[in-house]
Amino acid sequence: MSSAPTSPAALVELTQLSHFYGKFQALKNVSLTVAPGAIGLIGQNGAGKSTLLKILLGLLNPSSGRGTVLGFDLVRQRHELRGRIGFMPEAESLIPGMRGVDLVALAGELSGMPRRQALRRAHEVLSYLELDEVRYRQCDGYSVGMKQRLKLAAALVHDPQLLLLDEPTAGLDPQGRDAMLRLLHAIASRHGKSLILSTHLLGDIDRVCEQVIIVDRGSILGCGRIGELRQHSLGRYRLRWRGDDSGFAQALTESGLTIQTTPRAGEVVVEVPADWKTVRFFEIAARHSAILSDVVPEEEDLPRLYHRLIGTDSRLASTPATGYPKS
Amino acid sequence: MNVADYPDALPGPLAEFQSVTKWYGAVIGVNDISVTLEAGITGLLGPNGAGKTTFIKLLTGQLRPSLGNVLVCDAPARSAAARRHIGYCPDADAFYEEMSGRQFVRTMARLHGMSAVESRERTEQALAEVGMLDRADRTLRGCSKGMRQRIKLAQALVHQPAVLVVDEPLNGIDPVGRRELMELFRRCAARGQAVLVSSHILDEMDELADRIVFMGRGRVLAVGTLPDIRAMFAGQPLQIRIACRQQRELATRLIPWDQVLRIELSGIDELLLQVVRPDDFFRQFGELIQATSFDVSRLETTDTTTEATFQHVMSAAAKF
Amino acid sequence: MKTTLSACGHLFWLTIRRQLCSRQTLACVALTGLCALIVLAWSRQADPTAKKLAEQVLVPTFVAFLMPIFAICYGASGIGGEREDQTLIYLLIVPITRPLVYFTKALAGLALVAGWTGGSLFLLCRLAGVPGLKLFAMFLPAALLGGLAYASLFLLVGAVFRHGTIISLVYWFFLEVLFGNLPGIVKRVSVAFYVRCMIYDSGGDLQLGPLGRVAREMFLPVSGMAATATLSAAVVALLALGVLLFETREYRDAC
Amino acid sequence: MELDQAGYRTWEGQPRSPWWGCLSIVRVGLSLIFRRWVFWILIGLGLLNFLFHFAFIYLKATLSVQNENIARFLDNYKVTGTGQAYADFMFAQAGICALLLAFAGSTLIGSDYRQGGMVFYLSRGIGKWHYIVGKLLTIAAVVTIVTTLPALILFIEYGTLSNSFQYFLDNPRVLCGILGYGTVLAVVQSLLIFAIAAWVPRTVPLVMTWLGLFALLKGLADAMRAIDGNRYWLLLGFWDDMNRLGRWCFGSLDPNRIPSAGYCLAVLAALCVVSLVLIVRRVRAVEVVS
Repeated sequence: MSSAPTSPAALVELTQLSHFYGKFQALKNVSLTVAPGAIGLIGQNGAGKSTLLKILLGLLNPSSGRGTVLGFDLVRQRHELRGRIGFMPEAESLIPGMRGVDLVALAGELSGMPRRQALRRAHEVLSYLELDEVRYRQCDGYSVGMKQRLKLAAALVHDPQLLLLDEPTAGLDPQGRDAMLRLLHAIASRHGKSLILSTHLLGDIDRVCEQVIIVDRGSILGCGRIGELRQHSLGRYRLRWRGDDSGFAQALTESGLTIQTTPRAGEVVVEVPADWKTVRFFEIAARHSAILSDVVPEEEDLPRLYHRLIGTDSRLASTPATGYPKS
Repeated sequence: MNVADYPDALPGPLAEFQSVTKWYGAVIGVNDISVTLEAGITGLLGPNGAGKTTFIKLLTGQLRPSLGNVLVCDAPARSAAARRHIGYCPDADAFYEEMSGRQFVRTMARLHGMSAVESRERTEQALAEVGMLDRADRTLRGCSKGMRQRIKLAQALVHQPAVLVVDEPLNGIDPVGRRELMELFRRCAARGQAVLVSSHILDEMDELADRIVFMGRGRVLAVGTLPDIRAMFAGQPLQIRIACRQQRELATRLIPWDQVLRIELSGIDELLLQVVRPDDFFRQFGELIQATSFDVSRLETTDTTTEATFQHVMSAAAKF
Repeated sequence: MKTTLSACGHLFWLTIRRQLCSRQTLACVALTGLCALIVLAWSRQADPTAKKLAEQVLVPTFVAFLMPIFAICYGASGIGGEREDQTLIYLLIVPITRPLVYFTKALAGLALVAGWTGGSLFLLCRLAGVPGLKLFAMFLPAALLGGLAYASLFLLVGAVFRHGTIISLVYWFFLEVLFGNLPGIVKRVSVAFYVRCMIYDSGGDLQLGPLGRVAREMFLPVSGMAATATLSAAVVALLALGVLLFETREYRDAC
Repeated sequence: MELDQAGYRTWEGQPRSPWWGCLSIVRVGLSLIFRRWVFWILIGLGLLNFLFHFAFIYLKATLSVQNENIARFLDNYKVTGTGQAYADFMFAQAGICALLLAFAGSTLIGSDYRQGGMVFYLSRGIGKWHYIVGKLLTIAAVVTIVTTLPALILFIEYGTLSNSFQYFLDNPRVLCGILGYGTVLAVVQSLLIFAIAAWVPRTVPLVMTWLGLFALLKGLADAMRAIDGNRYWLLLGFWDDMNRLGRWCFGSLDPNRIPSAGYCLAVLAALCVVSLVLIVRRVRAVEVVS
């Protein structure tokens, strides 16, 4: 019964899945099919992301509905499934007092590796994640970045086919974050692992994932390749220039373009008609002795896509206007 | 309350580091830093271990400087008087868990010495400010991370401090919440408060901060607005990405230019350039396009972001 | 000045309220309840006398067990608990000077310990009937002073060491229970010794003392006055030391 | 040649049964305890007691060759080699062990609930039963190491030094007693400390509950018995129940004395069942929340 289908076409397949915490419905009849690859999972706080992750991991029984991950049934084959999944939780899930390498080896053993193999793999994974120097230190003394990588190491040690990552870059500094994302990208693209990456930083998903699942209030708002969900070519350009400050912007308006100013000086976003040629920007600039340094067509980036699907204005309209009364 | 409660009425900088050095035993935390904080948003950047945490702890009076002085509104940072003017939103996700958000903020108000009536009023104001008025009655134990962050912020705002210090405020907050909080910081800055934000997420800093303090290896490496700091690296080669349908023709035109250090063909119709003296280059490039009417669909300087500046600062600092 | 006072006052009540609403209180209630059951059962026996009550119940369960437990509960968690929960930071950023923070928290802790010790002693004595009420006045000063001395010691330990509660417990087992019962003068470093001296001194006419001939001969007590003075001095000195250390200490882990 | 020897490599082995994971949990738990100095104070105390006995047995064996009186003198110090002596030794060790567990409980189990260790364990390829069994085995191993193992070593030492193997043949009941008492201690204490630590994970309340359970309940049992001399009240003292059951295993419990071994067994078994229910409920609750 434990044999998995040889090549599951879908990584995750959920049908009519719901989950209740008491009366609160965290997931509402979710049906979902996701192909293998790097998948981003985004949504507001409390949208049901962690519940979904926990169900995919087999930690939580769905209240109704069924699903398979990697071809294994979520409920009946949860142990086999969990041995093939690596989970990197958001919370600090370390055992204080243990050395880094022992902890990773323990994670491997708990996933069914023999002790010596686990220890060997632990060293290998730790050096892959550039933790060689600290692997014999106690894990409670690690810095935030090291702890994050240690958690990833513990999730990777048994060479899982699918990695579930909950906020892997939270609390990392820019270099650490960059390194983490490069790593995840390499794991996904070069080693053919699937990953599901839940994060609030849309930039992370942009760099690592090619698919995205957007969750809101327990329902799936969008699911698919980022490129397909995205609306291309909004007919807008972002311009940056050096030199003359206002004249150029004014000249743009005079050529019949609509301008949205941005918070930065020397930068505007203009809306252009369909048959617009970029050469004309340079012509106008030359006339006003402005030097164009950036002419960037605006695509729907992930934040915009997200805000469109969630239904909030991308420029924020929802801040309550109540502040301190100024009297 | 009146506007005079707000710090723009105060003369001079709101907080000041006067050649401060701090060491723990033999380990040095920060080394001889002198910085002033003024009204507006100041971003505090630096890699882990750069001394940011020590900086913040010195400012909030949890540590005593080994050398030098830290002044907040002209009082030493460790004095009770200084703490009246400082609001601190710590990094650690810890609360009096059994309280509700409202109780917690009110408790902090009371601990700041307010009367019961006053603390109730200010609590409501602070909760409104962070957008938690209607959700503040749940116990903190059951709150999501985002709600907890907001309560933590409300706690820092409740006594209307002149200096607001927020450590990693946007961790665990969803994109919509991020925008709301950034808007909140801007409002504070507009009121004349000095807001010190430490964050790892550089693109947010880019949008948010008026001024940036770069730290590295226990020292302040650079202070100023992003364009200022960027200008310090004007001599650095710039990365430029050009998308043009006539990729090869454009490349052959560009090769002889002496501003162009390197050209790389990437993708179907993309060029990656490394240029020096960017002003010259862009002027010449503009003329070239007008003359040849190549169809350039994108011209983008890829390293003017904070992230790239950060890399520059860090590599520059490593050279000494 | 006024605002500082009101802030301190709130901190005092906050500490008391939070300590009282913690799990430790539940445990204290449970243990006190168990002791009360013991006393109840004891008082039903054929021939209950005050001497027997003191020797069989009050000294072994109350003085040796319950009183230090109260002190550890509310003493070590005064500053130590806040450090463990990482909430100490909130007390360090409000405009109350550090010595005052420690002092206020210590006062609250001491008040709690005194309340629990006095209250539970009264309850136990009340339940024991006539012999108990005779013993109450005899035990009260010793129990209160002992509880306060323990509490101020554990407050200090909690403020200084990272694992303050564990160290307090280890101290209790080894110094108090082990050394405190060794024959000879080693036990003069333990609080329990002075507490017992005070009890034996005030209970003179009951001929209280250690059980067993050897223990009695090797007990080498000090006078009740000396014991009272030592304990009071210890409370004051430990509090002062705590204030001093808290003022100068820099918490790197907790903040 | 490619660089596939460097960087990330795959692992293609068959995962073993999750029950192997229990052994890993045991090994890691033991290493956690034996690495901290606080525990070594207590372990050292137990070790001292053991070495004391060890040396006495050795002295007795060597000196009694010269002088019969010395052997009789040493027998005053309970190194008689009878079941009674081992039971006393194990009783003392069990007391130290209980103290050790009071502190170790929050390291071994409590911290899993407070610092996210549960998520670490449960998100691997093991289920909650593997986790529970692993942790229980860990505590049982600690108990065995502190009580049963030293007693066994003393038993073997005594037998080996007594010049003939007749000692082993004469005293099969002692061996059975050591193992039996050890098992009782291991089973009851592991279940009990797990249940308490799971619900009261912090050190101080944990120690209070644990000590209160043994010390105060015994006091209550004595006080209740003093009312009307009904000896069944003594069953309330769990610590003594374990002791009585242990002595029964050694064959030195007076069968006519109330309470008998059967009653003790029943009480302890009930206690274990209650603990187990508490443990399972708690672990399930964490699964849902974390």
